[in-house]
Amino acid sequence: MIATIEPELATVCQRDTTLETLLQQPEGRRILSCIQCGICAGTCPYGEYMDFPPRRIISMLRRGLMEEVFQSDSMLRCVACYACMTKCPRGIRLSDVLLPLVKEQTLQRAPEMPAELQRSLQNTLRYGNPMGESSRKRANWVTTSPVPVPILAEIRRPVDVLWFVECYTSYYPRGQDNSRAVARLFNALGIDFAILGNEEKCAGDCGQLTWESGLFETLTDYNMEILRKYKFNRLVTGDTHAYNAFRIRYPMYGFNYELEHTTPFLTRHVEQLKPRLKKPLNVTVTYHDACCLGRRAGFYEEGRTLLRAIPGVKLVEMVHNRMNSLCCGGGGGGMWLDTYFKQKGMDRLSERRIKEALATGADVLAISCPYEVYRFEDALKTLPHARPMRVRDVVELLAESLED
Amino acid sequence: MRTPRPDQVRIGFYICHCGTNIAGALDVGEVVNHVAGLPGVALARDYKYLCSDPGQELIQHDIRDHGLNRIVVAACSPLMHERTFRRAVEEAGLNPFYCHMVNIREHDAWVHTDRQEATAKAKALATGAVRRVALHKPLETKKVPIHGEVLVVGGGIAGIHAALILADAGKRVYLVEREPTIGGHMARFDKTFPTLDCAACILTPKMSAVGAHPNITLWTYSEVTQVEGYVGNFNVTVTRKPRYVIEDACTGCLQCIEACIYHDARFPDEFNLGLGKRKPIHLPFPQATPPVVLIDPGTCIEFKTGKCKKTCVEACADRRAIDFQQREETRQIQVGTIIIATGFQTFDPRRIPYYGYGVFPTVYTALEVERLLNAAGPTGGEVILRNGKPPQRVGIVHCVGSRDENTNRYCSRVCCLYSLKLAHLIKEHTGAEVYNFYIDIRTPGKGMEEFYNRVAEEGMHLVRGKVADVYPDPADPANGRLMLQVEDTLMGRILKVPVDMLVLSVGLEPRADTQEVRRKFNLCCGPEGFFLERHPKLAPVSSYAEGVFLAGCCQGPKDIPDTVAQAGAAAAQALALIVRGYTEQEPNTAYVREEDCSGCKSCIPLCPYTAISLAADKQKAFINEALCKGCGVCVAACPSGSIGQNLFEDEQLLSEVEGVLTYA
Amino acid sequence: MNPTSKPKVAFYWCASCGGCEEAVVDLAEDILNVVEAVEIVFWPVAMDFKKQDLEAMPDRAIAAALVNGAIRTSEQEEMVRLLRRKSQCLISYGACAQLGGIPALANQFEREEILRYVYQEAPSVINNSGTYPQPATPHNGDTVTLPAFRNSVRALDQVVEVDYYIPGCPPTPALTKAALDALLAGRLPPRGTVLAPDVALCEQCPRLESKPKDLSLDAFQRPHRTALDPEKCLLAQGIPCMGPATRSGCEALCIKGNMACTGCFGPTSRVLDHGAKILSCFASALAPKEPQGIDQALAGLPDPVGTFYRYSLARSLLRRKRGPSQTQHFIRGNPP
Amino acid sequence: MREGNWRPRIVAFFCNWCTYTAADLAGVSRLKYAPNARVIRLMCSGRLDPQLVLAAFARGADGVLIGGCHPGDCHYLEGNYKTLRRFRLLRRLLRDLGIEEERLRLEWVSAAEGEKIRQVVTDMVETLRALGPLDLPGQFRQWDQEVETLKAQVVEAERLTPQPA
Repeated sequence: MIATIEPELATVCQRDTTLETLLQQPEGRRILSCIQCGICAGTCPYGEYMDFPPRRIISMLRRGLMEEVFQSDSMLRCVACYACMTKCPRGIRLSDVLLPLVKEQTLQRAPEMPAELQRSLQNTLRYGNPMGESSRKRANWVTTSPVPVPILAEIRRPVDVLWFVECYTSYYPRGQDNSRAVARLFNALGIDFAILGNEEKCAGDCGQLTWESGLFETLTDYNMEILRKYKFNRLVTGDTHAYNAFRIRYPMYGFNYELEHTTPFLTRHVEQLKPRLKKPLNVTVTYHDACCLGRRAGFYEEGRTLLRAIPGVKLVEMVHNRMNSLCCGGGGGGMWLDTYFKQKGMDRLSERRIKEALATGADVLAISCPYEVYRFEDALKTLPHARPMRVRDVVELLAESLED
Repeated sequence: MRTPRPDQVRIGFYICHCGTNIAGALDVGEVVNHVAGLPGVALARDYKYLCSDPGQELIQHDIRDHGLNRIVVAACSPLMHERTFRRAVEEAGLNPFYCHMVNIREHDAWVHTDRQEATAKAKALATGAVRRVALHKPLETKKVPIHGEVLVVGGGIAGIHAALILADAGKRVYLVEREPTIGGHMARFDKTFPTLDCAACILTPKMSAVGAHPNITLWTYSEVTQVEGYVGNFNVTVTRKPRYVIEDACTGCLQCIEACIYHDARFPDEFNLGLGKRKPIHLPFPQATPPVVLIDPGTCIEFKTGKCKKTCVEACADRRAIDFQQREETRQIQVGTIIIATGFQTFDPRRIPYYGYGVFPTVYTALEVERLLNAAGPTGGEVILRNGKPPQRVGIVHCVGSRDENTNRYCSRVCCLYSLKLAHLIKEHTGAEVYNFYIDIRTPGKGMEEFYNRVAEEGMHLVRGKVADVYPDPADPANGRLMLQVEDTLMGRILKVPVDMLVLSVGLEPRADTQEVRRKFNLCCGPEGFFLERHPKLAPVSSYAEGVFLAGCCQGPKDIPDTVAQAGAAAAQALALIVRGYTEQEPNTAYVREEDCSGCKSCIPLCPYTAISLAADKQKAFINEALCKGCGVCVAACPSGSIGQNLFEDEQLLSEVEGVLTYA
Repeated sequence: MNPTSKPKVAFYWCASCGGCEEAVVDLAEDILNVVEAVEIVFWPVAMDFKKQDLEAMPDRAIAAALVNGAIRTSEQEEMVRLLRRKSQCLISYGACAQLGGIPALANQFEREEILRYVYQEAPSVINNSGTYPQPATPHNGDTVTLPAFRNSVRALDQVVEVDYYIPGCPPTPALTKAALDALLAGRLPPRGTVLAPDVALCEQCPRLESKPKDLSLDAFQRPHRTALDPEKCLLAQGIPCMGPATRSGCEALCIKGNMACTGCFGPTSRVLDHGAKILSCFASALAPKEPQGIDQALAGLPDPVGTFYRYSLARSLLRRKRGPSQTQHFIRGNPP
Repeated sequence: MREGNWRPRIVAFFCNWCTYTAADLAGVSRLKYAPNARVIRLMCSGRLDPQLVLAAFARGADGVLIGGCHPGDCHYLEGNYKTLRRFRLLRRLLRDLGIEEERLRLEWVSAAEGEKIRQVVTDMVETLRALGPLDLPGQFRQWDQEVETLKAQVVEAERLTPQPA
């Protein structure tokens, strides 16, 4: 079963499409037009570790040999980076449609699921976050915010912006840095905003991609019900995966709010922000394009625009940037598969990326997806490097430069 | 025009880099230095692109500024740019035939790998040219008037289109077609890719237009048997085979067919490739043009026994169109230009025995399937196998007789697309599962890739791999089901695919009589056997015979849009010649030096054009310049050295020989 | 001899049969006119002159020297060089001097082969001691020398510069007289001219009319095996007649004798290689189109070199047969 | 000729319509072959006067290659047959004059046979390499040496002898 697709592509595939019915769908017809060029396998960061990269999956699908594909754990190596889908000359929506369906079947048949992933999915089901933290502590970070962060359940009035904070930015200390920065920026811009607080649960993007359809349905139903309780003009989130979920799948469940990610949102307000960015940072920064924000949603320049607005920031580029950016390896459940990847002898994508970042000679690696802080900071710990490098979300850098 | 004495010869030598084509393969500067030191050379230069406007202007300025009176250009083949440089030289006030070209690209730079050797060869060739050009004489180009009529050979879509364009331009066109009707292969097709419009719907209006056009003389069931003459003045003999029906008297009412003593059609029908039946008197197909029936003497009782009741004659009544006494006739025409549109033949798949064509009744050629699909075909458009059943699973094998060293090396270009088209049509007609087995899918051309996409999305099975074995399905041998064995090369798996019908996508081949036609019209054939164009890019519809143009698949496999485009181009080229009214001929004619001639008559029988005669009063040989084609046979044979040939004088050739040998 | 005011003339004879000398004599009464008009200062075949007489003359003292015969020996070379030096005008007289002539057919053989044959192998020779002519032989304490026998037979102009050529084997009296008259009258064409019409023989041939305009030959015939029609063009009868390629001026004497032209007048001025030209003409006129038929038709020409270069081998483009390299030894032979 | 490194020299007479065009095609197809042939373009192989063949040998060619249209394909109807007949006789003549028959080669090459140009030229170069140099100019010099020696002696003697008055 599959969720949804971008509104403009809603006809491509049905919510209840399965692999059996896929080829009768419009998207299935695209799959039939596959010319087996192999660009998907070639561009896949883990393509060389896959028995069945997308090209072969399509080939097996067309010959009715999918059972062999399900028997392989090949699909677990997909980090949902959207590279194959973005480059496919036939426009086949691999990461949106086909691959999740294959993942679902693969996991259903897997004799055992990697423990780390299983735990995260269980946690998400039980606590609404993959860390297994108490849902009652979700809004605890608010007390550490230098500016007030209103909670909808408390203020009981409509707001302009509903800020969907998401798990990592609620619970993890470095994620909370991100949240505090966003709060400061919203405050500085005079945005009328509020959060869901403890009522919020994981949006479920990665769950959907690693395919636990029941889990995803549960989360969607829950979040949609909460959202319906309140009045707001738009939903803004700093989590690219939540953004992805709301953008691509939630519309099928009735989500029709205006949606924005903090990076483009702040970019919209950059002129208003600029006079407030007084503190020069005097650093060289390189920017990592997050898969869900860049390749999947096309926001390449927004993060860079914000960085350029900060005094004393010099922007340099990595070899792979924008559409060609390298994935940090955290998508599609990759966040909880590091041990598994290591067991399989696969190199860590975050380390591959950090090498490129270090090669630029930058002081700061700027990111715009909360997953990346952990992945890249960990990679910096394991990779020897002469110059120190910090990993900072764009919003953190903006807040740092903000006059008090 | 200046005609300097030999001692005043001032040669300008120019060597072209041709970008890196020449300069990359040999040392241009070294050649310049060498030639600069040769006697008579006043100036030697190299230039990046001599054929460019600045390159030509450079030569023109040098002619004026340095008083050059001979030009040698070392560049590409003279067949490519000789005219360019002659014209440039002429514009600078010099006789164009004081210019000579040295071929150091096609004959040197492009074919040798050793830079030093290539440079040495260029020096040698340049030396030959410098020696030769010193002895050149001023000459004038000969203008020959052109007849305004055009002969179009072949009445397929190419010939039809070319004929209509020329006729619409007000020119008299003779369209000669071997079959009893025009239409060619296209008339047999059901639908055309990529638009899937019905072939008959777009073809038959053009066929009728040909039949009705006042400027077109249409001779079907006829063949060109002899061609004499040359551009502007071809004398053509056309032989008209007897159809035993008087063309002008037949109204196409078809009552004779109805009345034929054979109650049922029982003879294999050529137009339907033997899949249907016809009577001895028949019309190839309903829209045949001209709509004139014909009698097949091989099956007609009257011809076999002389004792038929001739019910057909009765039915024809006072129209009296049937004439059992009709004989072959010949027609003589004079035309100025000729368009060859003789088309192709499909590959005979019997040559690849492992596909079982002619062995298993469920194996068909693509052309046969076209007829099965066609509503006017033998099955009324139902895809029904010879066993009377519709197929549920169909395999289409691409590249049968193409891209194969054992048959034809070349790609037939249209098979991918017509295979996809047939796959679509078969599925549409029967709902069968259709498998396409391909080597590569090649779909160039406007709308073609989109068509491929469309058919792929319809759920055609596309298997990359060439069917290697065809045998009766062991599980179901009784129903004629065949097993296809093939490697799916993208998966690295051997597949065994059972099918009820196997369609062979046969390639396009030169017609069996291509060599005969080539000789008749003085054409050349390429290595694959199709007629050779003068230049693949710059003269794609010109043949090697002046005034003869090529259209359609006789020049190489192509689809209908390209065929029509090429036919249009051939018509335009023919028209350009006619409208100009004359052709210019190389002034390379031979001439007799009367005072030297002994009147020995040795030369007279050697001339293939009877250009040489004996002037009765003087007892000296005389060459009619208008008839001379410049082959030089008589020059070489004249025992007393009394015949000269412009541009190829003995002393010029001898100097060239000496020149090319002075440097090794 | 007292010097006179009459122009001095010399005759000399190299490798030739003597026919040319005969031709001079054949001038009959006209010879008297010549003798009247000139002073003959050197004519070894007819009068007693010595080489020293010639050497004693001042350079260019002789108005005209007529040399016949090809050049085969060092002595002939030496003599013609001397004549060249002493003469204002050196005239090549006859086919041998002009083209190498019949003697030049020896150029098909190596010198060694010739000597071996002549001194050893010829059926009529008995030479048990294996004696060969030697350039220098000790004799009674002295040395006796012989002229060196050259490797090649040469035309006169391959050794010294020639001013005019009188062609023929031998030249006709008419041509000879006309040449001498012109010489005496000082009416000479440009140097290097052949003093005969520059048109092929067919023009003078009495049988030209009978030559068909569509000649096509199925075969060549050997003349001695054919009954020849005395009226019809010989080529049309399949006889290899060199007439079409050969300079006229002979009055078609051979043809009148029902004999094909063998080419003694040499080619016209426009032709570089007599043999190649007639070869081209003959081959072009054949009827067959495939190699086998062509070879069959050409079987009637068993000796192309002897036929096409009967007189002109020395002057041909290839000059002689290219033989094995052991000839080196003889080429280095000492001059006398 | 580069010193100590003899390379066969071929003069190639190609007809304009078939063989010359084939050589162009070989170029366009970037086929690689031996660089020894120097092509002289004729309108028809039938223009080839045997004198030119002999002249080529006499001026230093090691081989002569004649290229014409296939039998029946002559642009001028039958020019190539005339070439064939002359060729058959010329080969015999050359043989009799001590020149190996293989040094004169006739090939029918149609405009489409670029590959054949490559084969023929390369093969002919190999044949000529096996035969070794013909070098007629050198041969002529060698033959004339006997005359030249005497000439030099005569000139020397004349220089020493005072001219008679």
